[in-house]
Amino acid sequence: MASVSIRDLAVRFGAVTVLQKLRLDIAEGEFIVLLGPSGCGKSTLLNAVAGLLDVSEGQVWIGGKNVTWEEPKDRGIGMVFQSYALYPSMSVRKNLSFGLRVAGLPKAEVEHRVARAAKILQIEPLLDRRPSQLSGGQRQRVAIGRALVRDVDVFLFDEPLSNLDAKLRTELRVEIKRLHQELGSTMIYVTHDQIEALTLADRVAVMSGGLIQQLATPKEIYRRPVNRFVAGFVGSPSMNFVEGRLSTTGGGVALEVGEGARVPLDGYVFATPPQDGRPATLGVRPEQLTLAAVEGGSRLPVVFNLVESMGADSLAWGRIAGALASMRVEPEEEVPTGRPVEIFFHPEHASLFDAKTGERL
Amino acid sequence: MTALPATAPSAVVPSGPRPKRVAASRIVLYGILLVAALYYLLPLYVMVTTSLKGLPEIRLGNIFAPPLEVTFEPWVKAWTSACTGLTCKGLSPGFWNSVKITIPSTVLSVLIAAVNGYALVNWRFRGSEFFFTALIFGSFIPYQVMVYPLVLVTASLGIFGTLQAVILIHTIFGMPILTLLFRNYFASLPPELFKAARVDGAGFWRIFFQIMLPMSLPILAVAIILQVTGIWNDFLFGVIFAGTQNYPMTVQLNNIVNSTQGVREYNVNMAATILTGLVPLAVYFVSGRLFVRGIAAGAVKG
Amino acid sequence: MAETSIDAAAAPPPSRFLYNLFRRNLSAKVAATPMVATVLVVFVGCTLWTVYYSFTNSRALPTGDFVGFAQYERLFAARRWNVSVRNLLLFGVLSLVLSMTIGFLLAVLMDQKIRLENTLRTIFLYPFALSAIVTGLVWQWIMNPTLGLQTTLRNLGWESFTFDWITNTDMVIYALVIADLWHKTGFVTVLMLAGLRSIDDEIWKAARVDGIPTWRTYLSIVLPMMRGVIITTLVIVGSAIVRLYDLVVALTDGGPGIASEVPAKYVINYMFSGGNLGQALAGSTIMLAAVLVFLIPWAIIEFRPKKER
Amino acid sequence: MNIAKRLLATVAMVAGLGISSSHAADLEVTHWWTSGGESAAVAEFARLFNATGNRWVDSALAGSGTGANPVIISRILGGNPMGATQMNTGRDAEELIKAGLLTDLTDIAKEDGWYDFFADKTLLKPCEYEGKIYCVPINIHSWHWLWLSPKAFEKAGLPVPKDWNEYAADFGKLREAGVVPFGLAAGWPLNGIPQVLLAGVGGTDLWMKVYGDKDAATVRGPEFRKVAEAFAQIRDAVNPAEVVPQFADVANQIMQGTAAGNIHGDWIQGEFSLAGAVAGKDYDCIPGLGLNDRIEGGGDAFYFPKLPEGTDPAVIEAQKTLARLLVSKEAQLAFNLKKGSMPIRTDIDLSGANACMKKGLEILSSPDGLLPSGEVLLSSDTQQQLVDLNQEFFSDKSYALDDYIEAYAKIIEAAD
Repeated sequence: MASVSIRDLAVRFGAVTVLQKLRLDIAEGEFIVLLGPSGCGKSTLLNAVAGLLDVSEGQVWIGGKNVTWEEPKDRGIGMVFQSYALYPSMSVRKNLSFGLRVAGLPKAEVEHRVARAAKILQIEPLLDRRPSQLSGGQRQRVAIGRALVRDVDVFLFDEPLSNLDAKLRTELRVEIKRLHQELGSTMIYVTHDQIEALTLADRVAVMSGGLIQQLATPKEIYRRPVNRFVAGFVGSPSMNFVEGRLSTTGGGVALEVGEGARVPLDGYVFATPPQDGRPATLGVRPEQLTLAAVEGGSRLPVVFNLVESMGADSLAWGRIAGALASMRVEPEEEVPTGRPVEIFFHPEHASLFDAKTGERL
Repeated sequence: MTALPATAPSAVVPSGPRPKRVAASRIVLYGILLVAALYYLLPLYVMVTTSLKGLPEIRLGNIFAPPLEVTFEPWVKAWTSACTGLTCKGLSPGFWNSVKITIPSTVLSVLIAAVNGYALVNWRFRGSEFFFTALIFGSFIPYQVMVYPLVLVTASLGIFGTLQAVILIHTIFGMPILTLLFRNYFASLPPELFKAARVDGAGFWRIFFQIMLPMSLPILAVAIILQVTGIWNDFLFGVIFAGTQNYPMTVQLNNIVNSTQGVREYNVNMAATILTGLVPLAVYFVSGRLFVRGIAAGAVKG
Repeated sequence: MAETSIDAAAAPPPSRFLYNLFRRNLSAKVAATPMVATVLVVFVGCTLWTVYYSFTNSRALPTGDFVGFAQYERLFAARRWNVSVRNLLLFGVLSLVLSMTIGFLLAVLMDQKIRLENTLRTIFLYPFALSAIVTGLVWQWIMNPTLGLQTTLRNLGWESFTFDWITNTDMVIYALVIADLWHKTGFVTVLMLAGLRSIDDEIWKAARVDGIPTWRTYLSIVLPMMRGVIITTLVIVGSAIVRLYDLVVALTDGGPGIASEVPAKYVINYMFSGGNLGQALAGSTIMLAAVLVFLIPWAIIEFRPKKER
Repeated sequence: MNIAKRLLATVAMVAGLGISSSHAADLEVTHWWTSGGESAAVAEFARLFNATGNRWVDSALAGSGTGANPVIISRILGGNPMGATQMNTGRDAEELIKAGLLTDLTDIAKEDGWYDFFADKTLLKPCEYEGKIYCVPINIHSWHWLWLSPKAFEKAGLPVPKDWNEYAADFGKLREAGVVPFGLAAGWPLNGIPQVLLAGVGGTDLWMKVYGDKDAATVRGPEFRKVAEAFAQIRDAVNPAEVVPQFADVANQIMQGTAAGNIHGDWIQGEFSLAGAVAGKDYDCIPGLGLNDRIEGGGDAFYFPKLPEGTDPAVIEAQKTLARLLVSKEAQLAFNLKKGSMPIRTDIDLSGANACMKKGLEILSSPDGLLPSGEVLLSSDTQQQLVDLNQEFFSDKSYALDDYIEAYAKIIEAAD
């Protein structure tokens, strides 16, 4: 196991800057997920750590050693790819052992490692099959096995589950989690699927535009998004946003929303003292809204127009001050539709962002 | 966070892109490619330079020396007045014959091969695989095995020694490889495409002409290049089946170059050789990249 | 391979056979008639005709009477035929192995993201657009001891330089190989390059992460993945080798003596100049048999296990 | 289905392209005289034929016998015959005659009295089949000529030899003097040399036993061994790197004195006359190697394929006109002077002939001057086998004499 430290790393392809100078320190044994939309630079960062592409600036340290100019094989890393990248002409056993044999490990050692990895990943019966004879899930396990046999310090995953169907995806996600607990190795996992991010990660780095927007525990990311991008990206259905202006006159702080409605914000912890009249965006998650009044909470005017039942619970869709919004309700709850009503929430659970910069207030 | 080691491992702290050390392997790589390029260009150089030299300069100098005083006279002579036996009209009659042979043969053989490929992939009928395998076997049978009987077949059809005979022969012998390429290409297309057209009620020919053919541009380019170069460069079928008044350029070239004019006019011979190769070269240069992309699609699936 | 014809089960059994033969996929069958005709008349028909007349003593015209294996006995006793067969085997093996290896190596070199890839590809492929006759003529001038390379280098001072393969009975086959390689290796390179480019980039990344050196990746991982391209190239190159005729006529005309004779030339010479059709067709049939010996195993591998693919 | 019809229509249209009807009195004549001297000679025939109002459509085919023969035979077989064609007299055409593909010329021969003015009746034998005549011999070529270069011998300080034995004895000295002892062109020019040695060194009766009776024992006998040794002597005197591409190049070597001599057919004189060389001064000629006053005469003849029905009768008439013209005095004189071959009739004013042609005519006019031609005695198949054997023996210095003689004997044994 080894720590991974990225120092002022930047990557440019010609004129295009894919990764801006960014720093990221990953503790030994930590499971970091790089989450973001496609084109945000998460794969580029992973490939930079793996040494598969040259960085334009900055350094990569693994296990306290500066590996910026090292070949991937000398960095103690293993990588699992989206397309599994198994060698089609070789059996599973050969796929696992090829790297070791090329490195010149003694036969017994090679066999021992392959057996161990096969046991951990429960792929013993598949050892003598060809990749083309395996299912997607089995192939991905073999791909993981390939890194496992090399006792790598750091596991790198490049969207490994995106080619699998939903059921298999959950199954393998759990298995990767189990693997992490069992091996305790440092893991860096790239995905655009936020559920994977929230369930697997010790910490999540939400990225966009080649920058890390926020690096925090899943709970922190979910509860206290550092800016509007992170808030909107994480959580499904996404957070509801209501545009308005802050008003500190008339007792207590509130958000003046179109058509003269005032949404009281007392109880919201401000990072910087609120300025009157500053345009701001209120962010409330669907499950933080309730039909019933909340003692000491705030209220929002809404007009609901339909209810989606999702089995375990339902989602009521409507408009708050013209912006689309959703609210999570119990399946049997009655939701008044077609006429203005009020819904309630605790300001200290909500988030408030500067309308222009999107920064959390 | 573990403490960072105090002393940097080497004087230079590795940072940023790995320094581009001009690896020996890079030099060797370019060296080999350069030598290979020279090997390939040498004949072209010899042909072009000699075709621009006067005869005295050829007899004295060596064939690798660049021409001292350049003259295009050999080219003019090769095209208009070089003699094949008694008739001295140069290569030009042969050129038009080659055109009259190549264009219909290419159109016919590519069209038929495309239909074969399309039928083999999407309309499998009993025996279609057998015929395809037999076709591929056929491409291995040496022409010489079939030349004589084909003379009799074309004679019985009454077309021996005419354009139709040589067109028919080129269509026959072009079919195996082209059908293989088209079959591989159509097999690599997503099957849903064909199913959707069937669901819309399109028939065999409508799907072919309106959907499949327009989509097969890359492989069409490959087929056309293979056929044009193959037919234009053919000598055996031209000399036997085309009939003397339809001799393609290659037969005329062979007559000019091999006719023993006493003193051999190497410069005219080389000019004639380049002229004969111009059309296939031009076709290849124009669609080189299409050729490569098409080959990838056609051959790779193979 | 989608089986998309209308289900024939509905039609009553006896006429179902007729139905299958004619109605089902009618237009497909009509469209495939040129192919079927070619296979039946040309490849099967002519070949049978050739094999039949190879058992007769016909001379200029196919009118001779049955003489059993006489023509074959004479064929295998003829020194020129044995020399031709040995020449073709030597040439075939050398030309196939060298063109595939050099073709693959050049493709690998060009796959290393070099700058002048397009110009190089044009340089390597242009000879393929020229005919075997042109190739033969040019290389004959270059390899001619009194005209070409040998005299030039000697004039430049390298007195002892000898490159007279074209007039040397033991080396003339290698001269043929050089000219032939020049003519077609470019085509093989382009095919191989196309094959290399169809390999998923992540396979390369995985190999690099596994610490497998580049050359080893090409050899043990990439090459086995190119089975499809290699087979197609073998089919195209192999079928051309067996038919070797134009290049020999243009480069050496079988000389010096009969040192560079090839079976196809034996067949054409005896068919027309020698005026002995029987002997020529016997030669053709042996050429055909040799081709089948190579082809049958390949066809079995290629076409039988259709399910697994 | 209308698309299918459209498709079939295009195929028919494409195939219909290019049918051209030929003009009435044009007569397509195929031949393989493509060298300088040869084309000049055939131009004479064309000139005279055009004077009769018809038009000579020339179709020269390169590659001499091996190249042109296949095309001529396959065109006649394929039903697309030419008006007239040159072919070596001999067994080649025999099967075409048997198949009734060639026109019978007997009545023209009788009307014009060919048998009267022909110098040697045996010349017509190869054209006869079952009492009818199917071709018009137009010249007599003979391989049996030794050509020497006075300049070369002068350079080597040697007298010009009178016969083969003297010449062969000088090979060593000539080589030391830096002269190529025996000039040779690549390919078919080698093929005629063994026959010349057989007739010259071996003598007429050996010729008749081997070629006529096909007596293998004689081949294994001592006289034939001398012939084989002579052939081996040439082999050892020729350096493969010095082999030149064309026989015309050898003619140049002899004129410039870079090569001492060569055995080649009399048509090489066409190249000598083209270059303005004078027989006796720039080059010397010895028939029958100076050892045998009888030489083998074979020649070219014209055959007239039967034209398919519906051909314009004027073309068939033109065939007859050409047949008559070819043997006319004027044509024989004009053609053979340029070609350097001997005419088939001696009743013409040959004062214009050069010294070598006169030697030939002398032999021709003596009653049995001509040996029966090998082309008539041996089938093409046997000839092709002998060619392959000679080519291999000549190019492989390690090929032992005894093996050569044994192989030669086997071919003669199986000859038909």
